[in-house]
Amino acid sequence: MQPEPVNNRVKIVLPNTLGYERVAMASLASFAKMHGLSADRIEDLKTIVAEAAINAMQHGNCGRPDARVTIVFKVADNTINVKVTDDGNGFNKEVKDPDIDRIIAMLDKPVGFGVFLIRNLADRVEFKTLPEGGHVVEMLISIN
Amino acid sequence: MQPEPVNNRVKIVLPNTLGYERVAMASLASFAKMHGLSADRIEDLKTIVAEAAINAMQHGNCGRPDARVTIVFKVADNTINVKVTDDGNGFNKEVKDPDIDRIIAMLDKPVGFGVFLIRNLADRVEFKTLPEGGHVVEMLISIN
Amino acid sequence: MQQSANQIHIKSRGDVTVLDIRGDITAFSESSLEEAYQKANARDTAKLVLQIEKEAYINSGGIAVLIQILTHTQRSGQRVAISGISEHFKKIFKMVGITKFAEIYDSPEAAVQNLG
Amino acid sequence: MQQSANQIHIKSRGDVTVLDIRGDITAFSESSLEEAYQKANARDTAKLVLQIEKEAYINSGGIAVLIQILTHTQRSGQRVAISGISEHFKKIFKMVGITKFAEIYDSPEAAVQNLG
Ligand SMILES: Nc1ncnc2c1ncn2[C@@H]1O[C@H](COP(=O)(O)OP(=O)(O)O)[C@@H](O)[C@H]1O
Ligand SMILES: Nc1ncnc2c1ncn2[C@@H]1O[C@H](COP(=O)(O)OP(=O)(O)O)[C@@H](O)[C@H]1O
Repeated sequence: MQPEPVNNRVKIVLPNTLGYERVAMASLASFAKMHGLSADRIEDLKTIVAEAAINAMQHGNCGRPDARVTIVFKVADNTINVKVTDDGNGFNKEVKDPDIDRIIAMLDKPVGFGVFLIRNLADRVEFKTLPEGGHVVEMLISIN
Repeated sequence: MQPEPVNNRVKIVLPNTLGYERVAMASLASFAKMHGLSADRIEDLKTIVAEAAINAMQHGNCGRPDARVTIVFKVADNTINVKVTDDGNGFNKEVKDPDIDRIIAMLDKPVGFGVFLIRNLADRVEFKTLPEGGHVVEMLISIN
Repeated sequence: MQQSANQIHIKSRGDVTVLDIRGDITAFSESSLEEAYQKANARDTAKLVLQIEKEAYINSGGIAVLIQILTHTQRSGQRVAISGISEHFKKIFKMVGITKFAEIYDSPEAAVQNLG
Repeated sequence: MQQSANQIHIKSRGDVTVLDIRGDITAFSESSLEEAYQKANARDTAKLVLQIEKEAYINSGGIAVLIQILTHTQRSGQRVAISGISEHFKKIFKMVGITKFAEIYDSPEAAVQNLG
Protein backbone atom coordinates (compact mmCIF):
# COMPACT_ATOMS: atom_id res chain seq x y z
CA MET A 1 0.00 0.00 0.00
CA GLN A 2 1.47 3.33 -1.18
CA PRO A 3 1.26 6.31 1.15
CA GLU A 4 -1.17 8.76 -0.39
CA PRO A 5 -1.98 12.36 0.41
CA VAL A 6 -5.13 11.95 2.51
CA ASN A 7 -6.26 14.78 4.69
CA ASN A 8 -8.40 12.82 7.07
CA ARG A 9 -5.73 11.00 9.07
CA VAL A 10 -6.20 10.87 12.84
CA LYS A 11 -3.44 9.69 15.16
CA ILE A 12 -3.88 8.57 18.77
CA VAL A 13 -1.14 7.71 21.22
CA LEU A 14 -2.27 5.66 24.22
CA PRO A 15 -0.55 4.78 27.48
CA ASN A 16 0.35 1.09 27.74
CA THR A 17 -2.46 0.37 30.20
CA LEU A 18 -5.38 -1.99 29.77
CA GLY A 19 -8.62 -0.04 29.66
CA TYR A 20 -7.34 2.82 27.48
CA GLU A 21 -8.31 0.84 24.40
CA ARG A 22 -11.76 2.33 25.15
CA VAL A 23 -10.45 5.74 24.10
CA ALA A 24 -9.42 4.33 20.73
CA MET A 25 -12.81 2.62 20.36
CA ALA A 26 -14.69 5.86 21.02
CA SER A 27 -12.65 8.00 18.68
CA LEU A 28 -12.66 5.48 15.86
CA ALA A 29 -16.43 5.02 16.24
CA SER A 30 -16.94 8.76 15.96
CA PHE A 31 -14.61 8.94 12.94
CA ALA A 32 -16.35 6.02 11.22
CA LYS A 33 -19.80 7.53 11.84
CA MET A 34 -18.67 10.82 10.24
CA HIS A 35 -17.58 8.81 7.23
CA GLY A 36 -20.89 6.98 6.92
CA LEU A 37 -20.03 3.49 8.22
CA SER A 38 -23.13 1.54 9.28
CA ALA A 39 -23.91 1.05 12.97
CA ASP A 40 -23.21 -2.71 12.98
CA ARG A 41 -19.88 -2.34 11.19
CA ILE A 42 -18.95 0.39 13.68
CA GLU A 43 -19.37 -2.24 16.41
CA ASP A 44 -17.03 -4.57 14.50
CA LEU A 45 -14.52 -1.76 14.11
CA LYS A 46 -14.63 -1.00 17.84
CA THR A 47 -13.95 -4.65 18.66
CA ILE A 48 -11.00 -5.02 16.28
CA VAL A 49 -9.27 -1.81 17.35
CA ALA A 50 -9.76 -2.76 21.01
CA GLU A 51 -8.28 -6.24 20.48
CA ALA A 52 -5.33 -4.94 18.46
CA ALA A 53 -4.62 -2.29 21.11
CA ILE A 54 -4.83 -4.83 23.95
CA ASN A 55 -2.41 -7.13 22.09
CA ALA A 56 -0.04 -4.22 21.45
CA MET A 57 -0.05 -3.43 25.20
CA GLN A 58 0.31 -7.01 26.41
CA HIS A 59 2.22 -8.94 23.76
CA GLY A 60 3.97 -6.23 21.70
CA ASN A 61 4.98 -3.87 24.52
CA CYS A 62 5.02 -6.73 27.08
CA GLY A 63 3.16 -4.59 29.59
CA ARG A 64 6.03 -2.07 29.97
CA PRO A 65 4.44 0.97 31.66
CA ASP A 66 6.58 3.50 29.78
CA ALA A 67 5.68 2.05 26.37
CA ARG A 68 3.06 3.58 24.09
CA VAL A 69 0.54 2.27 21.58
CA THR A 70 0.06 4.36 18.45
CA ILE A 71 -3.14 4.11 16.45
CA VAL A 72 -3.60 5.80 13.09
CA PHE A 73 -6.79 5.77 11.08
CA LYS A 74 -7.82 7.26 7.78
CA VAL A 75 -10.28 6.76 4.95
CA ALA A 76 -9.15 6.09 1.40
CA ASP A 77 -11.02 4.42 -1.46
CA ASN A 78 -14.16 4.19 0.66
CA THR A 79 -12.31 2.01 3.14
CA ILE A 80 -11.43 2.67 6.75
CA ASN A 81 -7.80 1.82 7.42
CA VAL A 82 -6.62 1.35 11.01
CA LYS A 83 -2.99 0.78 12.01
CA VAL A 84 -2.07 -0.23 15.55
CA THR A 85 1.66 -0.03 16.29
CA ASP A 86 3.70 -1.29 19.24
CA ASP A 87 7.43 -1.47 20.00
CA GLY A 88 7.70 -5.27 19.91
CA ASN A 89 9.06 -7.82 17.47
CA GLY A 90 5.77 -9.25 16.27
CA PHE A 91 4.48 -12.79 16.44
CA ASN A 92 6.87 -15.49 17.60
CA LYS A 93 4.52 -18.33 16.68
CA GLU A 94 1.62 -19.07 14.42
CA VAL A 95 -1.69 -18.28 16.08
CA LYS A 96 -4.34 -20.97 15.68
CA ASP A 97 -8.05 -20.34 16.00
CA PRO A 98 -9.23 -21.22 19.50
CA ASP A 99 -11.12 -24.53 19.70
CA ILE A 100 -13.93 -24.02 22.17
CA ASP A 101 -14.62 -27.74 22.60
CA ARG A 102 -11.02 -28.35 23.63
CA ILE A 103 -11.09 -25.28 25.89
CA ILE A 104 -14.30 -26.40 27.63
CA ALA A 105 -12.78 -29.89 28.02
CA MET A 106 -9.76 -28.15 29.61
CA LEU A 107 -7.42 -29.51 26.95
CA ASP A 108 -6.55 -25.97 25.71
CA LYS A 109 -6.22 -22.67 27.57
CA PRO A 110 -8.85 -20.00 26.83
CA VAL A 111 -6.55 -17.86 24.68
CA GLY A 112 -6.35 -16.64 21.09
CA PHE A 113 -9.70 -14.82 20.92
CA GLY A 114 -8.19 -11.42 20.12
CA VAL A 115 -6.50 -12.44 16.87
CA PHE A 116 -9.50 -14.65 16.04
CA LEU A 117 -11.91 -11.71 16.32
CA ILE A 118 -9.65 -9.41 14.29
CA ARG A 119 -9.32 -12.00 11.52
CA ASN A 120 -13.06 -12.65 11.45
CA LEU A 121 -14.39 -9.10 11.73
CA ALA A 122 -11.96 -7.11 9.55
CA ASP A 123 -12.35 -7.20 5.77
CA ARG A 124 -8.57 -7.49 5.57
CA VAL A 125 -5.77 -7.67 8.09
CA GLU A 126 -1.98 -7.74 7.92
CA PHE A 127 0.44 -8.27 10.80
CA LYS A 128 3.81 -6.73 9.92
CA THR A 129 7.13 -6.41 11.69
CA LEU A 130 8.55 -3.00 10.76
CA PRO A 131 12.11 -2.69 9.35
CA GLU A 132 12.74 0.25 11.72
CA GLY A 133 11.59 -1.86 14.69
CA GLY A 134 8.16 -2.38 16.13
CA HIS A 135 5.10 -4.20 14.90
CA VAL A 136 1.96 -2.99 13.20
CA VAL A 137 -1.46 -4.54 12.68
CA GLU A 138 -3.18 -3.00 9.66
CA MET A 139 -6.92 -3.59 9.45
CA LEU A 140 -9.35 -2.56 6.72
CA ILE A 141 -13.12 -2.24 6.85
CA SER A 142 -14.87 -1.12 3.71
CA ILE A 143 -17.59 1.51 4.06
CA ASN A 144 -20.12 0.06 1.63
CA MET B 1 2.76 23.68 36.00
CA GLN B 2 5.68 21.22 36.24
CA PRO B 3 5.69 18.22 33.92
CA GLU B 4 5.08 15.18 36.07
CA PRO B 5 5.42 11.46 35.37
CA VAL B 6 1.81 10.57 34.66
CA ASN B 7 1.07 7.36 32.87
CA ASN B 8 -2.39 8.21 31.65
CA ARG B 9 -1.57 10.73 28.93
CA VAL B 10 -3.45 10.39 25.64
CA LYS B 11 -2.45 12.34 22.54
CA ILE B 12 -4.62 12.92 19.47
CA VAL B 13 -3.55 14.54 16.23
CA LEU B 14 -6.40 15.79 14.05
CA PRO B 15 -6.52 16.99 10.47
CA ASN B 16 -7.24 20.72 10.16
CA THR B 17 -10.81 20.14 9.04
CA LEU B 18 -14.00 21.28 10.73
CA GLY B 19 -15.97 18.29 11.92
CA TYR B 20 -13.00 16.29 13.21
CA GLU B 21 -13.39 17.97 16.59
CA ARG B 22 -16.05 15.27 17.10
CA VAL B 23 -13.26 12.67 17.29
CA ALA B 24 -11.63 14.63 20.12
CA MET B 25 -14.98 14.98 21.89
CA ALA B 26 -15.62 11.22 21.74
CA SER B 27 -12.20 10.18 22.95
CA LEU B 28 -12.07 12.74 25.75
CA ALA B 29 -15.59 11.74 26.87
CA SER B 30 -14.51 8.10 27.04
CA PHE B 31 -11.31 9.03 28.91
CA ALA B 32 -13.21 11.22 31.39
CA LYS B 33 -15.80 8.51 32.02
CA MET B 34 -13.02 6.00 32.80
CA HIS B 35 -11.70 8.49 35.32
CA GLY B 36 -15.06 8.98 37.01
CA LEU B 37 -16.12 12.42 35.75
CA SER B 38 -19.88 12.99 36.12
CA ALA B 39 -22.12 12.89 33.05
CA ASP B 40 -22.94 16.61 33.07
CA ARG B 41 -19.30 17.65 33.41
CA ILE B 42 -18.45 15.28 30.56
CA GLU B 43 -20.83 17.34 28.41
CA ASP B 44 -18.99 20.51 29.44
CA LEU B 45 -15.66 18.88 28.62
CA LYS B 46 -16.91 17.85 25.18
CA THR B 47 -18.00 21.41 24.45
CA ILE B 48 -14.73 23.04 25.54
CA VAL B 49 -12.48 20.63 23.65
CA ALA B 50 -14.64 21.05 20.54
CA GLU B 51 -14.49 24.85 20.73
CA ALA B 52 -10.75 24.90 21.37
CA ALA B 53 -10.17 22.51 18.45
CA ILE B 54 -12.37 24.57 16.10
CA ASN B 55 -10.46 27.74 17.07
CA ALA B 56 -7.15 25.97 16.53
CA MET B 57 -8.29 24.96 13.02
CA GLN B 58 -9.78 28.29 12.03
CA HIS B 59 -7.86 31.00 13.90
CA GLY B 60 -4.59 29.29 14.90
CA ASN B 61 -3.94 27.28 11.75
CA CYS B 62 -5.94 29.74 9.60
CA GLY B 63 -7.68 26.87 7.83
CA ARG B 64 -4.47 25.57 6.19
CA PRO B 65 -5.32 22.04 5.00
CA ASP B 66 -1.85 20.65 5.72
CA ALA B 67 -1.83 21.92 9.32
CA ARG B 68 -2.62 19.70 12.30
CA VAL B 69 -4.27 20.18 15.69
CA THR B 70 -2.72 18.30 18.60
CA ILE B 71 -4.74 17.50 21.68
CA VAL B 72 -3.23 16.02 24.82
CA PHE B 73 -5.17 15.02 27.88
CA LYS B 74 -4.24 13.51 31.20
CA VAL B 75 -5.42 13.28 34.78
CA ALA B 76 -3.37 14.59 37.66
CA ASP B 77 -4.46 15.66 41.14
CA ASN B 78 -8.02 14.54 40.43
CA THR B 79 -8.21 17.05 37.60
CA ILE B 80 -8.59 16.50 33.89
CA ASN B 81 -6.10 18.57 31.95
CA VAL B 82 -6.64 19.18 28.23
CA LYS B 83 -4.16 20.98 25.96
CA VAL B 84 -5.11 21.97 22.42
CA THR B 85 -2.17 23.13 20.31
CA ASP B 86 -2.05 24.83 16.90
CA ASP B 87 0.75 26.32 14.76
CA GLY B 88 -0.40 29.93 15.05
CA ASN B 89 0.75 32.99 16.98
CA GLY B 90 -2.10 33.17 19.45
CA PHE B 91 -4.58 35.96 20.06
CA ASN B 92 -4.02 39.25 18.29
CA LYS B 93 -6.71 41.08 20.26
CA GLU B 94 -8.58 40.86 23.52
CA VAL B 95 -11.72 38.77 23.17
CA LYS B 96 -14.80 40.32 24.79
CA ASP B 97 -17.82 38.33 25.86
CA PRO B 98 -20.49 38.43 23.16
CA ASP B 99 -23.41 40.76 23.96
CA ILE B 100 -26.54 39.07 22.72
CA ASP B 101 -28.68 42.20 22.88
CA ARG B 102 -26.27 44.04 20.60
CA ILE B 103 -26.05 40.99 18.30
CA ILE B 104 -29.84 40.69 18.01
CA ALA B 105 -30.01 44.46 17.36
CA MET B 106 -27.43 43.86 14.60
CA LEU B 107 -24.92 46.19 16.24
CA ASP B 108 -22.40 43.33 16.77
CA LYS B 109 -21.60 40.27 14.70
CA PRO B 110 -22.54 36.87 16.18
CA VAL B 111 -18.95 35.93 17.12
CA GLY B 112 -16.97 35.15 20.23
CA PHE B 113 -19.05 32.23 21.53
CA GLY B 114 -16.20 29.70 21.42
CA VAL B 115 -13.91 31.52 23.85
CA PHE B 116 -16.96 32.51 25.92
CA LEU B 117 -17.99 28.87 26.37
CA ILE B 118 -14.46 27.75 27.20
CA ARG B 119 -14.08 30.49 29.83
CA ASN B 120 -17.47 29.69 31.37
CA LEU B 121 -17.37 25.88 31.35
CA ALA B 122 -13.74 25.12 32.27
CA ASP B 123 -12.67 25.35 35.90
CA ARG B 124 -9.50 27.05 34.67
CA VAL B 125 -8.17 28.06 31.28
CA GLU B 126 -4.93 29.54 29.99
CA PHE B 127 -4.16 30.71 26.45
CA LYS B 128 -0.41 30.63 25.86
CA THR B 129 1.85 31.41 22.94
CA LEU B 130 4.67 28.87 22.98
CA PRO B 131 8.33 29.99 22.89
CA GLU B 132 9.06 27.32 20.25
CA GLY B 133 6.17 28.64 18.10
CA GLY B 134 2.53 27.72 18.14
CA HIS B 135 -0.27 28.37 20.58
CA VAL B 136 -1.84 26.21 23.25
CA VAL B 137 -5.09 26.42 25.18
CA GLU B 138 -4.83 24.58 28.48
CA MET B 139 -8.13 23.76 30.17
CA LEU B 140 -8.77 22.11 33.52
CA ILE B 141 -11.89 20.40 34.82
CA SER B 142 -11.76 18.95 38.29
CA ILE B 143 -13.22 15.49 38.81
CA ASN B 144 -14.97 16.06 42.12
CA MET C 1 -17.13 13.31 4.96
CA GLN C 2 -20.67 13.79 6.14
CA GLN C 3 -20.83 17.60 6.60
CA SER C 4 -24.19 17.93 4.96
CA ALA C 5 -26.89 20.50 5.57
CA ASN C 6 -29.69 19.55 7.96
CA GLN C 7 -32.84 17.78 6.90
CA ILE C 8 -35.64 20.10 7.99
CA HIS C 9 -39.35 19.24 7.83
CA ILE C 10 -41.76 22.17 8.04
CA LYS C 11 -45.08 21.44 9.75
CA SER C 12 -48.13 23.55 10.59
CA ARG C 13 -49.76 23.03 13.99
CA GLY C 14 -52.71 25.47 14.14
CA ASP C 15 -51.13 28.91 13.81
CA VAL C 16 -47.70 27.62 14.86
CA THR C 17 -45.05 26.55 12.35
CA VAL C 18 -42.66 23.82 13.50
CA LEU C 19 -39.22 23.40 11.92
CA ASP C 20 -38.27 19.82 12.68
CA ILE C 21 -34.47 19.93 12.37
CA ARG C 22 -32.49 16.70 11.99
CA GLY C 23 -28.80 16.57 12.70
CA ASP C 24 -26.13 18.66 14.37
CA ILE C 25 -26.34 22.45 14.57
CA THR C 26 -23.03 23.89 13.36
CA ALA C 27 -21.79 26.50 10.92
CA PHE C 28 -22.75 24.01 8.20
CA SER C 29 -26.42 24.43 9.21
CA GLU C 30 -26.61 28.03 8.00
CA SER C 31 -28.02 27.56 4.52
CA SER C 32 -30.54 24.86 5.40
CA LEU C 33 -31.82 26.74 8.45
CA GLU C 34 -32.07 30.09 6.65
CA GLU C 35 -33.88 28.42 3.76
CA ALA C 36 -36.34 26.64 6.06
CA TYR C 37 -36.98 29.90 7.91
CA GLN C 38 -37.75 31.70 4.63
CA LYS C 39 -40.17 28.92 3.65
CA ALA C 40 -41.86 29.12 7.04
CA ASN C 41 -42.15 32.89 6.58
CA ALA C 42 -43.90 32.38 3.26
CA ARG C 43 -46.70 30.91 5.38
CA ASP C 44 -46.91 34.27 7.17
CA THR C 45 -46.23 32.60 10.49
CA ALA C 46 -46.25 34.60 13.74
CA LYS C 47 -45.22 31.68 15.93
CA LEU C 48 -42.27 29.40 15.30
CA VAL C 49 -40.91 26.27 16.98
CA LEU C 50 -37.36 25.10 16.29
CA GLN C 51 -37.34 21.41 17.16
CA ILE C 52 -33.77 20.16 17.62
CA GLU C 53 -32.78 16.53 18.24
CA LYS C 54 -31.79 15.67 21.81
CA GLU C 55 -28.56 13.99 20.58
CA ALA C 56 -27.63 16.93 18.36
CA TYR C 57 -24.13 18.34 18.72
CA ILE C 58 -24.43 22.13 18.83
CA ASN C 59 -21.29 24.26 18.68
CA SER C 60 -20.47 27.97 18.64
CA GLY C 61 -20.98 28.10 14.88
CA GLY C 62 -24.45 26.61 15.32
CA ILE C 63 -25.23 29.04 18.11
CA ALA C 64 -24.34 31.90 15.74
CA VAL C 65 -26.70 30.46 13.10
CA LEU C 66 -29.55 30.16 15.61
CA ILE C 67 -29.00 33.72 16.83
CA GLN C 68 -29.10 34.93 13.24
CA ILE C 69 -32.56 33.37 12.92
CA LEU C 70 -33.57 35.07 16.18
CA THR C 71 -32.39 38.39 14.73
CA HIS C 72 -34.93 37.91 11.91
CA THR C 73 -37.74 36.77 14.22
CA GLN C 74 -37.16 39.75 16.53
CA ARG C 75 -37.40 42.17 13.61
CA SER C 76 -40.60 40.52 12.39
CA GLY C 77 -42.08 40.40 15.88
CA GLN C 78 -42.41 36.60 15.71
CA ARG C 79 -42.61 34.49 18.84
CA VAL C 80 -40.09 31.62 18.95
CA ALA C 81 -39.66 28.47 20.99
CA ILE C 82 -36.86 25.92 20.89
CA SER C 83 -37.62 22.32 21.84
CA GLY C 84 -35.84 19.01 22.23
CA ILE C 85 -32.38 20.10 23.31
CA SER C 86 -30.56 18.31 26.13
CA GLU C 87 -30.03 19.74 29.62
CA HIS C 88 -26.47 20.65 28.62
CA PHE C 89 -27.63 22.86 25.78
CA LYS C 90 -30.45 24.36 27.85
CA LYS C 91 -27.72 25.51 30.22
CA ILE C 92 -25.60 26.87 27.38
CA PHE C 93 -28.53 28.65 25.71
CA LYS C 94 -29.21 30.36 29.02
CA MET C 95 -25.52 31.26 29.47
CA VAL C 96 -25.34 32.79 26.02
CA GLY C 97 -28.66 34.66 26.37
CA ILE C 98 -30.67 32.81 23.72
CA THR C 99 -33.38 32.26 26.34
CA LYS C 100 -34.07 36.00 26.30
CA PHE C 101 -35.36 35.67 22.74
CA ALA C 102 -36.72 32.12 22.61
CA GLU C 103 -38.70 30.02 25.08
CA ILE C 104 -37.33 26.53 25.78
CA TYR C 105 -39.56 23.43 25.95
CA ASP C 106 -38.82 19.73 26.24
CA SER C 107 -41.05 18.63 23.36
CA PRO C 108 -42.44 20.29 20.22
CA GLU C 109 -45.94 19.47 21.54
CA ALA C 110 -45.31 21.44 24.72
CA ALA C 111 -43.88 24.29 22.67
CA VAL C 112 -46.91 24.37 20.31
CA GLN C 113 -49.32 24.27 23.23
CA ASN C 114 -47.63 27.14 25.04
CA LEU C 115 -47.20 29.33 21.98
CA GLY C 116 -50.68 28.58 20.68
CA MET D 1 -8.80 4.71 36.90
CA GLN D 2 -12.03 2.80 37.15
CA GLN D 3 -10.91 -0.79 36.49
CA SER D 4 -13.01 -2.26 39.24
CA ALA D 5 -14.61 -5.66 39.50
CA ASN D 6 -18.23 -6.01 38.45
CA GLN D 7 -21.15 -5.47 40.79
CA ILE D 8 -23.06 -8.72 40.68
CA HIS D 9 -26.45 -9.31 42.30
CA ILE D 10 -27.49 -12.93 42.83
CA LYS D 11 -31.23 -13.62 42.59
CA SER D 12 -33.32 -16.76 42.81
CA ARG D 13 -36.20 -17.18 40.36
CA GLY D 14 -37.83 -20.52 41.16
CA ASP D 15 -35.10 -23.10 40.59
CA VAL D 16 -33.08 -20.71 38.40
CA THR D 17 -30.28 -18.53 39.78
CA VAL D 18 -29.71 -15.21 38.01
CA LEU D 19 -26.36 -13.42 38.18
CA ASP D 20 -27.18 -9.80 37.37
CA ILE D 21 -23.82 -8.48 36.21
CA ARG D 22 -23.20 -4.72 36.04
CA GLY D 23 -20.40 -3.27 33.97
CA ASP D 24 -18.00 -4.35 31.27
CA ILE D 25 -16.85 -7.96 30.88
CA THR D 26 -13.05 -7.96 30.61
CA ALA D 27 -10.09 -9.72 32.17
CA PHE D 28 -10.80 -7.56 35.25
CA SER D 29 -14.12 -9.39 35.68
CA GLU D 30 -12.48 -12.70 36.58
CA SER D 31 -12.52 -12.52 40.39
CA SER D 32 -16.00 -11.02 40.74
CA LEU D 33 -17.52 -13.49 38.27
CA GLU D 34 -15.80 -16.53 39.78
CA GLU D 35 -16.84 -15.43 43.25
CA ALA D 36 -20.46 -14.90 42.22
CA TYR D 37 -20.50 -18.29 40.51
CA GLN D 38 -19.22 -19.97 43.68
CA LYS D 39 -21.93 -18.22 45.72
CA ALA D 40 -24.59 -19.32 43.23
CA ASN D 41 -23.24 -22.88 43.49
CA ALA D 42 -23.65 -22.81 47.25
CA ARG D 43 -27.38 -22.65 46.46
CA ASP D 44 -26.97 -25.97 44.66
CA THR D 45 -28.32 -24.43 41.48
CA ALA D 46 -28.80 -26.54 38.35
CA LYS D 47 -29.86 -23.62 36.14
CA LEU D 48 -27.98 -20.38 35.78
CA VAL D 49 -28.64 -17.09 33.95
CA LEU D 50 -25.81 -14.64 33.31
CA GLN D 51 -27.52 -11.28 32.78
CA ILE D 52 -25.13 -8.83 31.09
CA GLU D 53 -25.89 -5.17 30.41
CA LYS D 54 -26.74 -4.28 26.82
CA GLU D 55 -24.17 -1.43 26.84
CA ALA D 56 -21.44 -3.62 28.31
CA TYR D 57 -18.11 -3.64 26.53
CA ILE D 58 -16.98 -7.27 26.24
CA ASN D 59 -13.48 -8.07 25.01
CA SER D 60 -11.38 -11.18 24.45
CA GLY D 61 -10.33 -11.19 28.10
CA GLY D 62 -13.98 -11.14 29.15
CA ILE D 63 -14.80 -13.91 26.69
CA ALA D 64 -12.08 -16.05 28.30
CA VAL D 65 -13.59 -15.39 31.76
CA LEU D 66 -17.07 -16.37 30.55
CA ILE D 67 -15.75 -19.54 28.94
CA GLN D 68 -14.00 -20.42 32.19
CA ILE D 69 -17.39 -20.24 33.94
CA LEU D 70 -18.85 -22.44 31.19
CA THR D 71 -16.08 -24.96 31.82
CA HIS D 72 -17.31 -25.25 35.43
CA THR D 73 -21.00 -25.42 34.46
CA GLN D 74 -20.29 -28.14 31.88
CA ARG D 75 -18.45 -30.22 34.47
CA SER D 76 -21.30 -29.81 36.96
CA GLY D 77 -23.95 -30.52 34.33
CA GLN D 78 -25.60 -27.13 34.90
CA ARG D 79 -27.75 -25.49 32.25
CA VAL D 80 -26.72 -21.90 31.41
CA ALA D 81 -28.31 -18.98 29.61
CA ILE D 82 -26.85 -15.56 28.82
CA SER D 83 -29.21 -12.60 28.50
CA GLY D 84 -29.09 -8.90 27.74
CA ILE D 85 -26.16 -8.71 25.32
CA SER D 86 -26.37 -6.59 22.15
CA GLU D 87 -26.73 -7.99 18.62
CA HIS D 88 -23.01 -7.41 18.12
CA PHE D 89 -22.07 -9.67 21.01
CA LYS D 90 -24.69 -12.27 20.07
CA LYS D 91 -22.85 -12.51 16.75
CA ILE D 92 -19.46 -12.75 18.46
CA PHE D 93 -20.63 -15.36 20.99
CA LYS D 94 -21.85 -17.45 18.07
CA MET D 95 -18.57 -16.96 16.17
CA VAL D 96 -16.53 -18.05 19.17
CA GLY D 97 -18.77 -21.03 19.96
CA ILE D 98 -20.14 -19.87 23.31
CA THR D 99 -23.65 -20.56 21.98
CA LYS D 100 -22.81 -24.27 21.98
CA PHE D 101 -22.66 -24.17 25.78
CA ALA D 102 -25.09 -21.39 26.70
CA GLU D 103 -28.50 -20.37 25.36
CA ILE D 104 -28.90 -16.70 24.46
CA TYR D 105 -32.01 -14.67 25.38
CA ASP D 106 -32.89 -11.00 25.12
CA SER D 107 -34.06 -10.58 28.71
CA PRO D 108 -33.41 -12.38 32.00
CA GLU D 109 -37.18 -13.02 32.20
CA ALA D 110 -37.15 -14.87 28.87
CA ALA D 111 -34.09 -16.80 30.00
CA VAL D 112 -35.70 -17.82 33.32
CA GLN D 113 -38.92 -18.85 31.56
CA ASN D 114 -37.10 -21.02 29.03
CA LEU D 115 -34.75 -22.64 31.53
CA GLY D 116 -37.49 -23.16 34.14
N1 LIG E 1 1.10 -7.14 18.82
C1 LIG E 1 1.60 -8.40 19.02
N2 LIG E 1 2.92 -8.60 19.14
C2 LIG E 1 3.41 -9.85 19.35
N3 LIG E 1 2.63 -10.95 19.44
C3 LIG E 1 1.31 -10.80 19.33
C4 LIG E 1 0.71 -9.53 19.11
N4 LIG E 1 -0.63 -9.71 19.03
C5 LIG E 1 -0.84 -11.02 19.20
N5 LIG E 1 0.31 -11.69 19.39
C6 LIG E 1 0.48 -13.16 19.58
O1 LIG E 1 -0.73 -13.77 19.25
C7 LIG E 1 -1.20 -14.58 20.34
C8 LIG E 1 -2.71 -14.57 20.36
O2 LIG E 1 -3.20 -13.32 20.74
P1 LIG E 1 -4.72 -13.17 21.14
O3 LIG E 1 -5.54 -13.78 20.08
O4 LIG E 1 -5.00 -11.76 21.45
O5 LIG E 1 -4.89 -14.07 22.42
P2 LIG E 1 -4.26 -13.99 23.85
O6 LIG E 1 -3.98 -12.56 24.14
O7 LIG E 1 -5.33 -14.58 24.69
O8 LIG E 1 -3.01 -14.83 23.80
C9 LIG E 1 -0.55 -13.99 21.55
O9 LIG E 1 -0.42 -14.92 22.57
C10 LIG E 1 0.80 -13.53 21.01
O10 LIG E 1 1.71 -14.60 20.98
N1 LIG F 1 -6.24 29.30 18.74
C1 LIG F 1 -6.39 30.62 18.47
N2 LIG F 1 -5.39 31.31 17.85
C2 LIG F 1 -5.52 32.61 17.57
N3 LIG F 1 -6.60 33.36 17.88
C3 LIG F 1 -7.63 32.72 18.48
C4 LIG F 1 -7.57 31.35 18.82
N4 LIG F 1 -8.73 31.02 19.43
C5 LIG F 1 -9.47 32.14 19.46
N5 LIG F 1 -8.83 33.18 18.89
C6 LIG F 1 -9.30 34.57 18.75
O1 LIG F 1 -10.44 34.73 19.58
C7 LIG F 1 -11.53 35.21 18.83
C8 LIG F 1 -12.83 34.66 19.38
O2 LIG F 1 -12.93 33.27 19.11
P1 LIG F 1 -14.30 32.55 19.31
O3 LIG F 1 -14.81 32.91 20.65
O4 LIG F 1 -14.15 31.12 19.02
O5 LIG F 1 -15.28 33.24 18.28
P2 LIG F 1 -15.26 33.28 16.69
O6 LIG F 1 -14.61 32.04 16.22
O7 LIG F 1 -16.71 33.38 16.40
O8 LIG F 1 -14.51 34.54 16.34
C9 LIG F 1 -11.24 34.81 17.40
O9 LIG F 1 -11.87 35.66 16.49
C10 LIG F 1 -9.72 34.93 17.35
O10 LIG F 1 -9.35 36.27 17.12
